[in-house]
Amino acid sequence: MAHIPDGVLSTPVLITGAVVTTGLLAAAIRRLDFDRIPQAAVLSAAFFIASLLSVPVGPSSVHLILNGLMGVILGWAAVPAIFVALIMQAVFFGYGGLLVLGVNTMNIALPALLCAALLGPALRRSDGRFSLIWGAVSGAVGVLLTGTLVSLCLGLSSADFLPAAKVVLATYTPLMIAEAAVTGFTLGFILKVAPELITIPE
Amino acid sequence: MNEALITLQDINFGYPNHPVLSGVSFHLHPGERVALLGENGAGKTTLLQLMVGLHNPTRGRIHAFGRERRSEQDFREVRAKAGLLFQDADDQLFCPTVLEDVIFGPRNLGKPESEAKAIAEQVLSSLGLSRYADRITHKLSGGEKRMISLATVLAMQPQALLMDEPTNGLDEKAEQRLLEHLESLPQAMVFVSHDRKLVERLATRAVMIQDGTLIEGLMHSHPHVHTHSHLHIHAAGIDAGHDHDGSIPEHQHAHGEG
Amino acid sequence: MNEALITLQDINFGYPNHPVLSGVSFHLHPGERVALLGENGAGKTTLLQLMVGLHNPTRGRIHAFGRERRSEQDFREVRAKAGLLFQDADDQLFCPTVLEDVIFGPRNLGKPESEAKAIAEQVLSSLGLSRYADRITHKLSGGEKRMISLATVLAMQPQALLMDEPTNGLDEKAEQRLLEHLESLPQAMVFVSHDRKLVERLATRAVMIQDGTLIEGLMHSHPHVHTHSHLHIHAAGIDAGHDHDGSIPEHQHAHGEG
Amino acid sequence: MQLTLIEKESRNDRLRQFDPRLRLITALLFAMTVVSLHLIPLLLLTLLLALGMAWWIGLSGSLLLKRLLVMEGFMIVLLVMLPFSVPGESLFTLGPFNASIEGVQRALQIVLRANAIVILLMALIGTLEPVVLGHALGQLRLPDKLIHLFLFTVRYIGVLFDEYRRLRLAMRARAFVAGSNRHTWRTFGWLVGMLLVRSLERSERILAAMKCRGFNGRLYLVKQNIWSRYDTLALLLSLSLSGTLLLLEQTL
Ligand SMILES: Nc1ncnc2c1ncn2[C@@H]1O[C@H](COP(=O)(O)OP(=O)(O)OP(=O)(O)O)[C@@H](O)[C@H]1O
Ligand SMILES: Nc1ncnc2c1ncn2[C@@H]1O[C@H](COP(=O)(O)OP(=O)(O)OP(=O)(O)O)[C@@H](O)[C@H]1O
Ligand SMILES: [Mg+2]
Ligand SMILES: [Mg+2]
Repeated sequence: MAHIPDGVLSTPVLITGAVVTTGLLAAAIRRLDFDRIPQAAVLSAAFFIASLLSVPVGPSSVHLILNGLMGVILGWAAVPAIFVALIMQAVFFGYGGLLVLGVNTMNIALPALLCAALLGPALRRSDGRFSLIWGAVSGAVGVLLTGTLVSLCLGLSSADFLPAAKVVLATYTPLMIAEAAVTGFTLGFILKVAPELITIPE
Repeated sequence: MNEALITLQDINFGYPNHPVLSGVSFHLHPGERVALLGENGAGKTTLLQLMVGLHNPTRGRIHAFGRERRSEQDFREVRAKAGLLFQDADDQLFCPTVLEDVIFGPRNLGKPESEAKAIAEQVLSSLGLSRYADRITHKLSGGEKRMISLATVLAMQPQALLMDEPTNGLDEKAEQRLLEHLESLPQAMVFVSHDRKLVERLATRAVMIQDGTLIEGLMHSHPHVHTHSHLHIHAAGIDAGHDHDGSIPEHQHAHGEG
Repeated sequence: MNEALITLQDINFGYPNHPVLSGVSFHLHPGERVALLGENGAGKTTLLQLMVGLHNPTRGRIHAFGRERRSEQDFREVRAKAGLLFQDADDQLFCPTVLEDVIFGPRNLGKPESEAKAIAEQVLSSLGLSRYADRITHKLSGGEKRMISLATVLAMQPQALLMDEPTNGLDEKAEQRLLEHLESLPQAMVFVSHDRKLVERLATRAVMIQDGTLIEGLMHSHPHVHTHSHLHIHAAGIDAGHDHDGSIPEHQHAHGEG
Repeated sequence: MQLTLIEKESRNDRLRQFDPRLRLITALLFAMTVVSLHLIPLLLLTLLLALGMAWWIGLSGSLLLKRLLVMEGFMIVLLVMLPFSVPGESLFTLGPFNASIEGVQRALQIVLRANAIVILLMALIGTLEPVVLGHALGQLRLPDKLIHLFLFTVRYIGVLFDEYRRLRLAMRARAFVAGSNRHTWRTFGWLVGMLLVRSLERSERILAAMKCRGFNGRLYLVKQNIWSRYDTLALLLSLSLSGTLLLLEQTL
């Protein structure tokens, strides 16, 4: 549900999304050393694969976004990684669309950056149980923010979308649960097995 | 002869646009140790995976542990009774620590945490691996990973073991240790190997995949005399275990030892 | 003897909390083909990587292609002259298409596009791989990837080749083809292998890592007469290629054939 | 893993002669045209155009349907809510809620637009080899680093997907069944963690391999697509088509 299709949003929202994403991409690419491209790309491929995982929650099942986790691990490099993944998901899987690429990237990448900035430092210092908790928090926050942004984009496009926007936000609940749980365990795993992965200097 | 544990009847299978097996029939009886031979890409791994329902045959029937198995649901039970050791130990171990990995199987079989842990500890100690319990699986050496994979499979208390190149990538010492353990196990086994030495030592029967069909092999043993020259590589100053006086030494050894 | 291409003097190296090599000295002379042996995790890959400066030794000196090498800058030149073939071809082929991958090296050495392309095409054709030029690298088979990796290394026109398990994961046909090419190459080589057959065929000298130190191996060839029994495994009804009359057959074959 | 939507043996060469850049530009032009249209008959026409293109290229119908169903989840929410949230002439009432004709129209417009654009996108771009798409994006002057990132990602999706598939197989072989419980989430968390850890190690080896070949900050792409007269012609054709559609929207 994080991928808004084409033809839904209003032009001002589309343009805002495109501008924000272009700005984020430009800033991120300036920070991305050529030396770190293989790392960013391989991790981006890993996240792409992970999003194919269908996680059961209650009676339904969801596909993970993992933007909180991407932010914590990749930092700024999460922005182009998300952009690249969204291009591929749009053209090969039909998730999202072409003109909304900017909006969709913004909706997923902004929360990733926020998680990186707010939760990254605490996570790096934590261990044991706390890494699990901080991981879960970053998973939940990433999804919650994305859901909020998606609803906002809908609501800002047209007042008529407001009820639908609320329903969309509500559908994020199972995703938030799955994302929090999986991200928590993933970060617990990484901190135990290869802590250097999330302590990469920017 | 007692009833077969696993029976394949006239199985066909292929990947999209790539036929692999056709008309394959096979039986595994209790106490047997069957070597599964065949060239690279012949379909050995595929055949083992078919036995536990990881692929759906396009034709034929699979009978395992007392009844015919068709659905994913049926095969869940088979997977508990026939432990599959993967070709690459890296594919099999994904839990942070060794103990957690060994517990994974029993947990999936519905055992409560404490009981699963007891089983895991018992299996590890029976393989002499107790000291590894808290090690991080990802950081183990190739040989250690193999042994732990074996433990993860044994922890499910299977009646049969399906092993895909169990000694693949192991150095000689590690291979030796693994072999000793395998020889001491009571379970029926099917194992894939390119290593003749292993086959000679472990197998009671051999089958071979050739051009997509399974053919029964004949195994028999008879003495040979060879005259051949070979290279010795050993560290200078370390005893090679035989003389190099230029005369022709004579010694007894297993074929293919190399 | 002519001057060594690569000389390691009393090298120590370890990963954080994990010492790997200590007091390792090594020379590679032009025309030599050195087999580098050792158990899993002994440090063979690490040693090759040290030679081209991918790790910094904690002690010791490295002399390569005429002068001592210390800094990253120094080693850039070494990497052009000593081509390293990685253990996993997937790590080495990172460009979208085969031609782009082969061109990558020469372009980085400052060759203009057209010249680089000419070199790449020439190397591909010398390995009989011309038809692969426009193929997408990740769609190649394991054996094809290996051959293309070799091409990417040869395109840099190195004076020495460092190869990490070059035949790893290849089937026999692919292995045979690779071996033929390697035998025809004039470069000095160091290669890691667990495969005795490969060592016997290719190596002029062997060294072995044991407990973190490098020991010189002795290689020599002498005739043996063996009397041993071995198992034949062949399909029922298919001629085994020899009699089974119980008498003792005598035949000549290479050791380790198995 | 195969990303491109066309199976090898059914690959249809009908678009091969055109520059992939043309396909990108056409898709973009089509999307921009479609979002500017509001008349239901015209939108239906664009949907038919997109379906026609998909059929002509040889996209499999069942695959297309599978992909579209994913999007319809989002669509259904809008489709169900819009008739009630848009004020206007009443069509029917459901308890206290009043469904308007205008609302149904809005919903219909959105559904038609979204489907038309996605279908054409998959038909024109989704049938490209990802590597070819990367090259084309590079020629369209997207930043170098972004293109490299794209191409590298494409390169390693296949490798990592194989790793992922083998791990999943191994989990199934040990009687793992996914359910809505802690054990499953923990297992999936570890699976993702394992994929990431291995990926990181692989990326270190790749960087080492790049250094060994003298890496100094860039890749060299060789394949250059050539823009031909036919591409110009086709572009003019799509321009006039979109012009006609927009004109019709104004006049009807
Ligand atoms: N997932 C898959 N999709 C498509 N083809 C596959 C897949 N897995 C295996 N194959 C192909 O099927 C054939 C049989 O593969 P399999 O792995 O069973 O062979 P094998 O006998 O185990 O070989 P090896 O000795 O190399 O392990 C091979 O040609 C292989 O390329
Ligand atoms: N990047 C690394 N960080 C920490 N330890 C490492 C790293 N790379 C290798 N090691 C460890 O260093 C030791 C030597 O590794 P190396 O890869 O050189 O062995 P090898 O002789 O090539 O083994 P193999 O035959 O399995 O390829 C191993 O114990 C390995 O676990
Ligand atoms: Mg196999
Ligand atoms: Mg190695």
